[in-house]
Amino acid sequence: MDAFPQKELATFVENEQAQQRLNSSIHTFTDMCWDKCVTGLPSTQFSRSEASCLSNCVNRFLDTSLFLVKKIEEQREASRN
Amino acid sequence: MDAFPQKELATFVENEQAQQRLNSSIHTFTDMCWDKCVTGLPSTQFSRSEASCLSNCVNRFLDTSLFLVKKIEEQREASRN
Amino acid sequence: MDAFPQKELATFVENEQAQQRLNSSIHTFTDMCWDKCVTGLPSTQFSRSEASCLSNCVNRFLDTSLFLVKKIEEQREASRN
Amino acid sequence: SVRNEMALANAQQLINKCNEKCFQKCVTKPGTSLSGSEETCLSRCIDRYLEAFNVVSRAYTDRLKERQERP
Amino acid sequence: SVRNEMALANAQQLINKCNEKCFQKCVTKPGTSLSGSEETCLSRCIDRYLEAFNVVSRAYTDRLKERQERP
Amino acid sequence: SVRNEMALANAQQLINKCNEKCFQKCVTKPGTSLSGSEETCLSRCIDRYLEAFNVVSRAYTDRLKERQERP
Repeated sequence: MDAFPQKELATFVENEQAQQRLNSSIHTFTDMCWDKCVTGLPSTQFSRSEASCLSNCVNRFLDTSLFLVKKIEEQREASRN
Repeated sequence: MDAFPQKELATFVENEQAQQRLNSSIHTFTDMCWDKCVTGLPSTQFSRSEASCLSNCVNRFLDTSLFLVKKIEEQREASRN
Repeated sequence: MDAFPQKELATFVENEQAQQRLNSSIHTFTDMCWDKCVTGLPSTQFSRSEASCLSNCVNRFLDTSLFLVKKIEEQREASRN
Repeated sequence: SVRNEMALANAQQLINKCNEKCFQKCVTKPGTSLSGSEETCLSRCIDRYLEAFNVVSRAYTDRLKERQERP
Repeated sequence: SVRNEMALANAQQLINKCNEKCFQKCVTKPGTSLSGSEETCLSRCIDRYLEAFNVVSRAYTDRLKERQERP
Repeated sequence: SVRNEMALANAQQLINKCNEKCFQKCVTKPGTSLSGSEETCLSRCIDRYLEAFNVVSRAYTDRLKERQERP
Protein backbone atom coordinates (compact mmCIF):
# COMPACT_ATOMS: atom_id res chain seq x y z
CA MET A 1 0.00 0.00 0.00
CA ASP A 2 3.01 2.27 -0.33
CA ALA A 3 1.77 3.66 -3.66
CA PHE A 4 -1.59 4.68 -2.17
CA PRO A 5 -1.24 6.50 1.15
CA GLN A 6 -4.00 6.18 3.72
CA LYS A 7 -5.07 9.84 3.38
CA GLU A 8 -5.48 9.67 -0.41
CA LEU A 9 -7.41 6.41 -0.09
CA ALA A 10 -9.80 8.06 2.39
CA THR A 11 -10.33 11.00 0.02
CA PHE A 12 -10.89 8.63 -2.91
CA VAL A 13 -13.51 6.60 -0.99
CA GLU A 14 -15.22 9.81 0.15
CA ASN A 15 -15.43 11.13 -3.44
CA GLU A 16 -16.76 7.83 -4.76
CA GLN A 17 -19.42 7.76 -2.03
CA ALA A 18 -20.39 11.39 -2.80
CA GLN A 19 -20.71 10.45 -6.48
CA GLN A 20 -22.85 7.45 -5.53
CA ARG A 21 -25.18 9.66 -3.46
CA LEU A 22 -25.43 12.06 -6.40
CA ASN A 23 -26.31 9.23 -8.80
CA SER A 24 -28.88 7.88 -6.36
CA SER A 25 -30.50 11.32 -6.03
CA ILE A 26 -30.70 11.71 -9.82
CA HIS A 27 -32.58 8.40 -10.08
CA THR A 28 -35.00 9.42 -7.32
CA PHE A 29 -35.58 12.86 -8.91
CA THR A 30 -36.09 11.40 -12.40
CA ASP A 31 -38.70 8.98 -10.99
CA MET A 32 -40.52 11.79 -9.15
CA CYS A 33 -40.37 14.30 -12.02
CA TRP A 34 -41.44 11.72 -14.62
CA ASP A 35 -44.56 10.91 -12.59
CA LYS A 36 -45.30 14.61 -12.10
CA CYS A 37 -44.57 15.89 -15.61
CA VAL A 38 -45.17 13.07 -18.10
CA THR A 39 -48.81 12.26 -17.48
CA GLY A 40 -50.09 11.21 -20.92
CA LEU A 41 -48.92 8.70 -23.50
CA PRO A 42 -45.29 9.18 -24.59
CA SER A 43 -44.72 10.83 -27.96
CA THR A 44 -41.80 11.25 -30.36
CA GLN A 45 -40.72 14.31 -28.38
CA PHE A 46 -41.74 16.08 -25.18
CA SER A 47 -44.37 18.81 -25.45
CA ARG A 48 -43.26 22.30 -24.41
CA SER A 49 -45.06 22.02 -21.06
CA GLU A 50 -43.59 18.57 -20.35
CA ALA A 51 -40.07 19.81 -21.16
CA SER A 52 -40.30 22.92 -18.97
CA CYS A 53 -41.92 20.92 -16.14
CA LEU A 54 -39.00 18.46 -16.23
CA SER A 55 -36.31 21.15 -16.19
CA ASN A 56 -38.01 23.12 -13.37
CA CYS A 57 -38.96 20.10 -11.27
CA VAL A 58 -35.71 19.46 -9.39
CA ASN A 59 -35.10 23.13 -8.66
CA ARG A 60 -38.60 23.63 -7.25
CA PHE A 61 -38.17 20.49 -5.12
CA LEU A 62 -34.95 21.91 -3.69
CA ASP A 63 -36.65 25.31 -3.17
CA THR A 64 -39.38 23.43 -1.26
CA SER A 65 -36.71 21.85 0.89
CA LEU A 66 -35.20 25.27 1.72
CA PHE A 67 -38.70 26.67 2.43
CA LEU A 68 -39.43 23.81 4.84
CA VAL A 69 -36.17 24.20 6.75
CA LYS A 70 -36.66 27.99 6.98
CA LYS A 71 -40.21 27.55 8.30
CA ILE A 72 -39.13 25.06 10.95
CA GLU A 73 -36.33 27.37 12.12
CA GLU A 74 -38.72 30.36 12.25
CA GLN A 75 -41.09 28.32 14.41
CA ARG A 76 -38.20 27.38 16.72
CA GLU A 77 -37.17 31.06 17.06
CA ALA A 78 -40.78 32.06 17.81
CA SER A 79 -41.11 29.36 20.48
CA ARG A 80 -37.93 30.58 22.20
CA ASN A 81 -39.26 34.16 22.49
CA MET B 1 -15.97 -1.77 30.29
CA ASP B 2 -16.18 -2.39 34.02
CA ALA B 3 -18.78 0.37 34.43
CA PHE B 4 -21.10 -1.16 31.83
CA PRO B 5 -21.60 -4.92 32.28
CA GLN B 6 -22.27 -7.07 29.23
CA LYS B 7 -25.85 -7.81 30.27
CA GLU B 8 -26.84 -4.17 30.67
CA LEU B 9 -25.21 -3.30 27.35
CA ALA B 10 -27.26 -6.02 25.62
CA THR B 11 -30.46 -4.69 27.21
CA PHE B 12 -29.56 -1.12 26.21
CA VAL B 13 -28.93 -2.11 22.58
CA GLU B 14 -32.18 -4.11 22.51
CA ASN B 15 -34.19 -1.14 23.81
CA GLU B 16 -32.59 1.27 21.35
CA GLN B 17 -33.38 -1.12 18.48
CA ALA B 18 -36.98 -1.50 19.67
CA GLN B 19 -37.28 2.30 19.79
CA GLN B 20 -35.84 2.51 16.27
CA ARG B 21 -38.40 0.00 14.97
CA LEU B 22 -41.15 2.00 16.67
CA ASN B 23 -39.95 5.25 15.05
CA SER B 24 -39.73 3.54 11.68
CA SER B 25 -43.30 2.22 12.00
CA ILE B 26 -44.61 5.68 12.91
CA HIS B 27 -43.07 7.13 9.72
CA THR B 28 -44.59 4.35 7.61
CA PHE B 29 -48.02 4.78 9.24
CA THR B 30 -47.97 8.57 8.88
CA ASP B 31 -47.17 8.19 5.16
CA MET B 32 -49.98 5.65 4.67
CA CYS B 33 -52.57 7.53 6.72
CA TRP B 34 -51.71 10.90 5.12
CA ASP B 35 -52.35 9.44 1.66
CA LYS B 36 -55.58 7.84 2.82
CA CYS B 37 -57.03 10.68 4.89
CA VAL B 38 -55.71 13.98 3.53
CA THR B 39 -56.96 13.88 -0.03
CA GLY B 40 -57.64 17.53 -0.84
CA LEU B 41 -55.60 20.73 -0.54
CA PRO B 42 -54.22 21.37 2.94
CA SER B 43 -56.01 23.96 5.05
CA THR B 44 -55.28 25.91 8.26
CA GLN B 45 -56.63 22.98 10.25
CA PHE B 46 -57.86 19.45 9.56
CA SER B 47 -61.56 19.00 8.83
CA ARG B 48 -63.49 16.81 11.31
CA SER B 49 -63.48 13.87 8.89
CA GLU B 50 -59.74 14.22 8.19
CA ALA B 51 -58.96 14.35 11.91
CA SER B 52 -61.04 11.29 12.80
CA CYS B 53 -59.68 9.38 9.78
CA LEU B 54 -56.12 10.07 10.96
CA SER B 55 -56.76 8.97 14.55
CA ASN B 56 -58.61 5.79 13.50
CA CYS B 57 -56.23 4.86 10.68
CA VAL B 58 -53.46 3.08 12.60
CA ASN B 59 -55.89 1.17 14.82
CA ARG B 60 -57.90 -0.11 11.84
CA PHE B 61 -54.65 -1.12 10.11
CA LEU B 62 -53.66 -3.14 13.18
CA ASP B 63 -57.19 -4.62 13.38
CA THR B 64 -56.77 -5.65 9.72
CA SER B 65 -53.51 -7.34 10.62
CA LEU B 66 -55.21 -9.32 13.42
CA PHE B 67 -58.09 -10.21 11.07
CA LEU B 68 -55.64 -11.50 8.46
CA VAL B 69 -53.68 -13.64 10.92
CA LYS B 70 -56.92 -15.04 12.40
CA LYS B 71 -58.23 -15.93 8.93
CA ILE B 72 -55.01 -17.69 7.94
CA GLU B 73 -55.04 -19.72 11.18
CA GLU B 74 -58.72 -20.66 10.67
CA GLN B 75 -57.88 -21.90 7.17
CA ARG B 76 -54.99 -23.96 8.56
CA GLU B 77 -57.28 -25.52 11.21
CA ALA B 78 -59.89 -26.33 8.54
CA SER B 79 -57.29 -27.95 6.30
CA ARG B 80 -56.11 -30.18 9.17
CA ASN B 81 -59.64 -31.55 9.80
CA MET C 1 -16.29 -28.58 9.16
CA ASP C 2 -15.00 -31.88 7.80
CA ALA C 3 -18.51 -33.04 6.94
CA PHE C 4 -19.20 -29.92 4.83
CA PRO C 5 -16.38 -29.12 2.43
CA GLN C 6 -15.76 -25.51 1.46
CA LYS C 7 -16.88 -26.03 -2.14
CA GLU C 8 -20.23 -27.55 -1.21
CA LEU C 9 -20.82 -24.79 1.32
CA ALA C 10 -20.19 -22.17 -1.37
CA THR C 11 -22.64 -23.90 -3.73
CA PHE C 12 -25.24 -24.17 -0.94
CA VAL C 13 -24.95 -20.46 -0.10
CA GLU C 14 -25.17 -19.55 -3.80
CA ASN C 15 -28.33 -21.62 -4.25
CA GLU C 16 -29.96 -20.18 -1.15
CA GLN C 17 -29.17 -16.63 -2.35
CA ALA C 18 -30.58 -17.43 -5.81
CA GLN C 19 -33.74 -18.75 -4.15
CA GLN C 20 -33.96 -15.59 -2.05
CA ARG C 21 -33.68 -13.38 -5.15
CA LEU C 22 -36.42 -15.47 -6.81
CA ASN C 23 -38.71 -15.08 -3.78
CA SER C 24 -38.03 -11.35 -3.70
CA SER C 25 -38.88 -11.01 -7.40
CA ILE C 26 -42.14 -12.90 -6.93
CA HIS C 27 -43.21 -10.46 -4.19
CA THR C 28 -42.33 -7.47 -6.37
CA PHE C 29 -44.19 -8.93 -9.39
CA THR C 30 -47.27 -9.84 -7.32
CA ASP C 31 -47.41 -6.25 -6.00
CA MET C 32 -47.07 -4.78 -9.52
CA CYS C 33 -49.52 -7.18 -11.18
CA TRP C 34 -52.10 -6.82 -8.38
CA ASP C 35 -52.12 -3.04 -8.84
CA LYS C 36 -52.36 -3.40 -12.63
CA CYS C 37 -54.94 -6.20 -12.85
CA VAL C 38 -57.16 -6.07 -9.75
CA THR C 39 -58.62 -2.59 -10.01
CA GLY C 40 -62.10 -2.99 -8.53
CA LEU C 41 -63.43 -4.41 -5.28
CA PRO C 42 -62.34 -8.00 -4.62
CA SER C 43 -64.92 -10.72 -5.26
CA THR C 44 -65.30 -14.43 -4.39
CA GLN C 45 -63.24 -15.26 -7.50
CA PHE C 46 -61.28 -13.40 -10.14
CA SER C 47 -63.15 -12.33 -13.27
CA ARG C 48 -61.88 -13.83 -16.53
CA SER C 49 -60.10 -10.59 -17.48
CA GLU C 50 -58.46 -10.28 -14.03
CA ALA C 51 -57.26 -13.89 -14.18
CA SER C 52 -55.77 -13.60 -17.68
CA CYS C 53 -54.22 -10.22 -16.83
CA LEU C 54 -52.50 -11.78 -13.79
CA SER C 55 -51.14 -14.77 -15.70
CA ASN C 56 -49.89 -12.64 -18.63
CA CYS C 57 -48.48 -9.82 -16.48
CA VAL C 58 -45.06 -11.21 -15.54
CA ASN C 59 -44.36 -12.54 -19.03
CA ARG C 60 -45.18 -9.20 -20.67
CA PHE C 61 -42.98 -7.43 -18.09
CA LEU C 62 -40.08 -9.72 -19.00
CA ASP C 63 -40.83 -9.21 -22.73
CA THR C 64 -40.65 -5.46 -22.06
CA SER C 65 -37.28 -5.96 -20.43
CA LEU C 66 -35.97 -7.85 -23.50
CA PHE C 67 -37.42 -5.17 -25.80
CA LEU C 68 -35.66 -2.44 -23.83
CA VAL C 69 -32.29 -4.17 -23.87
CA LYS C 70 -32.64 -4.91 -27.61
CA LYS C 71 -33.48 -1.27 -28.35
CA ILE C 72 -30.53 0.04 -26.36
CA GLU C 73 -28.16 -2.34 -28.15
CA GLU C 74 -29.57 -1.36 -31.56
CA GLN C 75 -28.97 2.31 -30.69
CA ARG C 76 -25.38 1.49 -29.68
CA GLU C 77 -24.79 -0.35 -32.97
CA ALA C 78 -26.24 2.57 -34.94
CA SER C 79 -24.04 5.07 -33.10
CA ARG C 80 -20.93 3.02 -33.91
CA ASN C 81 -21.67 3.06 -37.69
CA SER D 1 -32.14 -24.19 9.51
CA VAL D 2 -31.53 -21.72 6.70
CA ARG D 3 -34.41 -23.21 4.69
CA ASN D 4 -36.90 -22.68 7.52
CA GLU D 5 -35.69 -19.14 8.14
CA MET D 6 -36.14 -18.26 4.49
CA ALA D 7 -39.61 -19.84 4.32
CA LEU D 8 -40.59 -17.86 7.41
CA ALA D 9 -39.25 -14.57 6.00
CA ASN D 10 -41.10 -15.30 2.75
CA ALA D 11 -44.38 -15.95 4.57
CA GLN D 12 -43.92 -12.80 6.66
CA GLN D 13 -43.37 -10.64 3.59
CA LEU D 14 -46.47 -12.12 1.93
CA ILE D 15 -48.57 -11.37 5.02
CA ASN D 16 -47.23 -7.78 5.16
CA LYS D 17 -47.96 -7.14 1.48
CA CYS D 18 -51.43 -8.69 1.74
CA ASN D 19 -52.17 -6.55 4.80
CA GLU D 20 -51.04 -3.36 3.02
CA LYS D 21 -52.94 -4.01 -0.24
CA CYS D 22 -56.17 -5.16 1.40
CA PHE D 23 -56.24 -2.33 3.94
CA GLN D 24 -55.74 0.06 1.02
CA LYS D 25 -58.59 -1.48 -0.97
CA CYS D 26 -61.14 -2.26 1.72
CA VAL D 27 -60.77 0.39 4.43
CA THR D 28 -61.04 3.69 2.60
CA LYS D 29 -62.46 5.76 5.50
CA PRO D 30 -61.20 4.23 8.78
CA GLY D 31 -63.91 4.32 11.48
CA THR D 32 -63.90 3.43 15.16
CA SER D 33 -63.88 -0.30 14.32
CA LEU D 34 -63.91 -2.53 11.23
CA SER D 35 -67.46 -2.73 9.86
CA GLY D 36 -69.12 -5.92 8.57
CA SER D 37 -68.74 -4.87 4.94
CA GLU D 38 -65.07 -3.97 5.50
CA GLU D 39 -64.47 -7.43 6.99
CA THR D 40 -66.26 -9.12 4.05
CA CYS D 41 -64.10 -7.13 1.63
CA LEU D 42 -60.94 -8.00 3.59
CA SER D 43 -61.78 -11.72 3.65
CA ARG D 44 -62.26 -11.80 -0.13
CA CYS D 45 -59.23 -9.59 -0.74
CA ILE D 46 -56.96 -11.86 1.31
CA ASP D 47 -58.09 -14.93 -0.67
CA ARG D 48 -57.57 -13.09 -3.96
CA TYR D 49 -54.14 -11.72 -3.03
CA LEU D 50 -52.86 -15.17 -2.02
CA GLU D 51 -54.32 -16.54 -5.28
CA ALA D 52 -52.62 -13.74 -7.26
CA PHE D 53 -49.33 -14.62 -5.55
CA ASN D 54 -49.66 -18.24 -6.68
CA VAL D 55 -50.61 -17.32 -10.27
CA VAL D 56 -47.68 -14.90 -10.56
CA SER D 57 -45.30 -17.34 -8.89
CA ARG D 58 -46.22 -20.14 -11.32
CA ALA D 59 -46.04 -17.85 -14.38
CA TYR D 60 -42.56 -16.66 -13.35
CA THR D 61 -41.09 -20.08 -12.53
CA ASP D 62 -42.56 -21.54 -15.76
CA ARG D 63 -40.87 -18.73 -17.68
CA LEU D 64 -37.52 -19.40 -16.02
CA LYS D 65 -37.77 -23.13 -16.84
CA GLU D 66 -38.61 -22.30 -20.48
CA ARG D 67 -35.50 -20.15 -20.70
CA GLN D 68 -33.37 -23.00 -19.38
CA GLU D 69 -34.76 -25.45 -21.96
CA ARG D 70 -34.39 -23.06 -24.93
CA PRO D 71 -31.37 -20.84 -24.17
CA SER E 1 -24.72 9.73 22.15
CA VAL E 2 -26.87 6.99 20.64
CA ARG E 3 -30.03 8.75 21.81
CA ASN E 4 -29.09 12.02 20.06
CA GLU E 5 -28.13 10.22 16.85
CA MET E 6 -31.46 8.45 16.77
CA ALA E 7 -33.43 11.64 17.47
CA LEU E 8 -31.53 13.36 14.65
CA ALA E 9 -32.16 10.50 12.19
CA ASN E 10 -35.85 10.54 13.18
CA ALA E 11 -36.12 14.31 12.59
CA GLN E 12 -34.32 13.98 9.25
CA GLN E 13 -36.70 11.28 8.06
CA LEU E 14 -39.71 13.37 9.10
CA ILE E 15 -38.37 16.39 7.17
CA ASN E 16 -37.73 14.22 4.09
CA LYS E 17 -41.23 12.72 4.15
CA CYS E 18 -42.85 16.12 4.74
CA ASN E 19 -40.86 17.58 1.83
CA GLU E 20 -41.90 14.75 -0.49
CA LYS E 21 -45.61 14.79 0.41
CA CYS E 22 -45.99 18.57 0.36
CA PHE E 23 -44.10 19.01 -2.93
CA GLN E 24 -46.38 16.34 -4.38
CA LYS E 25 -49.52 18.09 -3.14
CA CYS E 26 -48.65 21.76 -3.64
CA VAL E 27 -46.37 21.99 -6.68
CA THR E 28 -48.26 20.19 -9.44
CA LYS E 29 -46.77 22.13 -12.41
CA PRO E 30 -43.25 23.29 -11.43
CA GLY E 31 -42.54 26.78 -12.78
CA THR E 32 -39.42 28.96 -12.79
CA SER E 33 -39.86 29.72 -9.07
CA LEU E 34 -42.29 28.89 -6.24
CA SER E 35 -45.39 31.09 -6.58
CA GLY E 36 -47.19 32.79 -3.67
CA SER E 37 -50.04 30.29 -3.72
CA GLU E 38 -47.59 27.37 -3.84
CA GLU E 39 -45.81 28.77 -0.75
CA THR E 40 -49.13 29.24 1.10
CA CYS E 41 -50.06 25.65 0.28
CA LEU E 42 -46.63 24.42 1.40
CA SER E 43 -46.82 26.34 4.69
CA ARG E 44 -50.20 24.80 5.55
CA CYS E 45 -49.17 21.36 4.31
CA ILE E 46 -46.07 21.34 6.51
CA ASP E 47 -48.15 22.23 9.60
CA ARG E 48 -50.72 19.55 8.73
CA TYR E 49 -48.11 16.85 8.04
CA LEU E 50 -46.35 17.45 11.37
CA GLU E 51 -49.78 17.39 13.07
CA ALA E 52 -50.64 14.12 11.29
CA PHE E 53 -47.34 12.67 12.50
CA ASN E 54 -48.24 13.53 16.11
CA VAL E 55 -51.80 12.15 15.83
CA VAL E 56 -50.56 8.89 14.31
CA SER E 57 -47.70 8.64 16.80
CA ARG E 58 -50.05 9.04 19.78
CA ALA E 59 -52.63 6.59 18.38
CA TYR E 60 -49.92 3.97 17.83
CA THR E 61 -48.21 4.32 21.23
CA ASP E 62 -51.60 4.32 23.01
CA ARG E 63 -52.46 1.07 21.19
CA LEU E 64 -49.15 -0.52 22.23
CA LYS E 65 -49.75 0.48 25.90
CA GLU E 66 -53.28 -1.00 25.75
CA ARG E 67 -51.86 -4.28 24.49
CA GLN E 68 -49.41 -4.36 27.38
CA GLU E 69 -52.18 -3.80 29.95
CA ARG E 70 -54.56 -6.37 28.48
CA PRO E 71 -52.41 -9.11 26.92
CA SER F 1 -12.26 -0.78 -11.06
CA VAL F 2 -14.54 1.05 -8.65
CA ARG F 3 -15.44 3.61 -11.34
CA ASN F 4 -16.57 0.92 -13.79
CA GLU F 5 -18.56 -0.90 -11.12
CA MET F 6 -20.38 2.30 -10.20
CA ALA F 7 -21.10 3.19 -13.85
CA LEU F 8 -22.48 -0.33 -14.37
CA ALA F 9 -24.68 -0.13 -11.25
CA ASN F 10 -25.91 3.29 -12.39
CA ALA F 11 -26.79 1.98 -15.87
CA GLN F 12 -28.54 -1.04 -14.38
CA GLN F 13 -30.68 1.12 -12.11
CA LEU F 14 -31.62 3.37 -15.04
CA ILE F 15 -32.67 0.33 -17.11
CA ASN F 16 -34.72 -1.05 -14.21
CA LYS F 17 -36.52 2.27 -13.63
CA CYS F 18 -37.16 2.75 -17.37
CA ASN F 19 -38.54 -0.80 -17.59
CA GLU F 20 -40.87 -0.23 -14.63
CA LYS F 21 -42.19 3.18 -15.76
CA CYS F 22 -42.69 2.21 -19.41
CA PHE F 23 -44.38 -1.11 -18.60
CA GLN F 24 -46.69 0.82 -16.30
CA LYS F 25 -47.52 3.39 -18.98
CA CYS F 26 -47.69 1.25 -22.12
CA VAL F 27 -48.94 -2.19 -21.09
CA THR F 28 -52.14 -1.52 -19.20
CA LYS F 29 -53.90 -4.85 -19.99
CA PRO F 30 -51.20 -7.53 -20.48
CA GLY F 31 -52.15 -9.93 -23.29
CA THR F 32 -50.55 -13.11 -24.59
CA SER F 33 -47.77 -11.11 -26.30
CA LEU F 34 -46.74 -7.46 -26.74
CA SER F 35 -48.89 -5.89 -29.47
CA GLY F 36 -47.60 -3.52 -32.18
CA SER F 37 -49.08 -0.47 -30.48
CA GLU F 38 -47.61 -1.53 -27.12
CA GLU F 39 -44.17 -1.82 -28.74
CA THR F 40 -44.51 1.60 -30.38
CA CYS F 41 -45.48 3.11 -27.03
CA LEU F 42 -42.55 1.35 -25.31
CA SER F 43 -40.06 2.56 -27.92
CA ARG F 44 -41.15 6.19 -27.47
CA CYS F 45 -41.37 5.85 -23.69
CA ILE F 46 -37.82 4.51 -23.46
CA ASP F 47 -36.48 7.46 -25.51
CA ARG F 48 -38.45 9.93 -23.37
CA TYR F 49 -37.40 8.38 -20.05
CA LEU F 50 -33.71 8.48 -20.98
CA GLU F 51 -34.20 12.09 -22.13
CA ALA F 52 -35.95 12.94 -18.83
CA PHE F 53 -33.01 11.40 -16.97
CA ASN F 54 -30.58 13.68 -18.83
CA VAL F 55 -32.69 16.82 -18.30
CA VAL F 56 -33.06 16.12 -14.57
CA SER F 57 -29.39 15.19 -14.23
CA ARG F 58 -28.26 18.45 -15.85
CA ALA F 59 -30.69 20.58 -13.83
CA TYR F 60 -29.48 19.01 -10.59
CA THR F 61 -25.74 19.25 -11.30
CA ASP F 62 -26.15 22.87 -12.52
CA ARG F 63 -27.91 23.68 -9.23
CA LEU F 64 -25.12 22.10 -7.19
CA LYS F 65 -22.48 24.12 -9.11
CA GLU F 66 -24.46 27.32 -8.53
CA ARG F 67 -24.50 26.63 -4.80
CA GLN F 68 -20.73 26.16 -4.82
CA GLU F 69 -20.17 29.49 -6.60
CA ARG F 70 -22.55 31.48 -4.36
CA PRO F 71 -22.46 29.82 -0.92
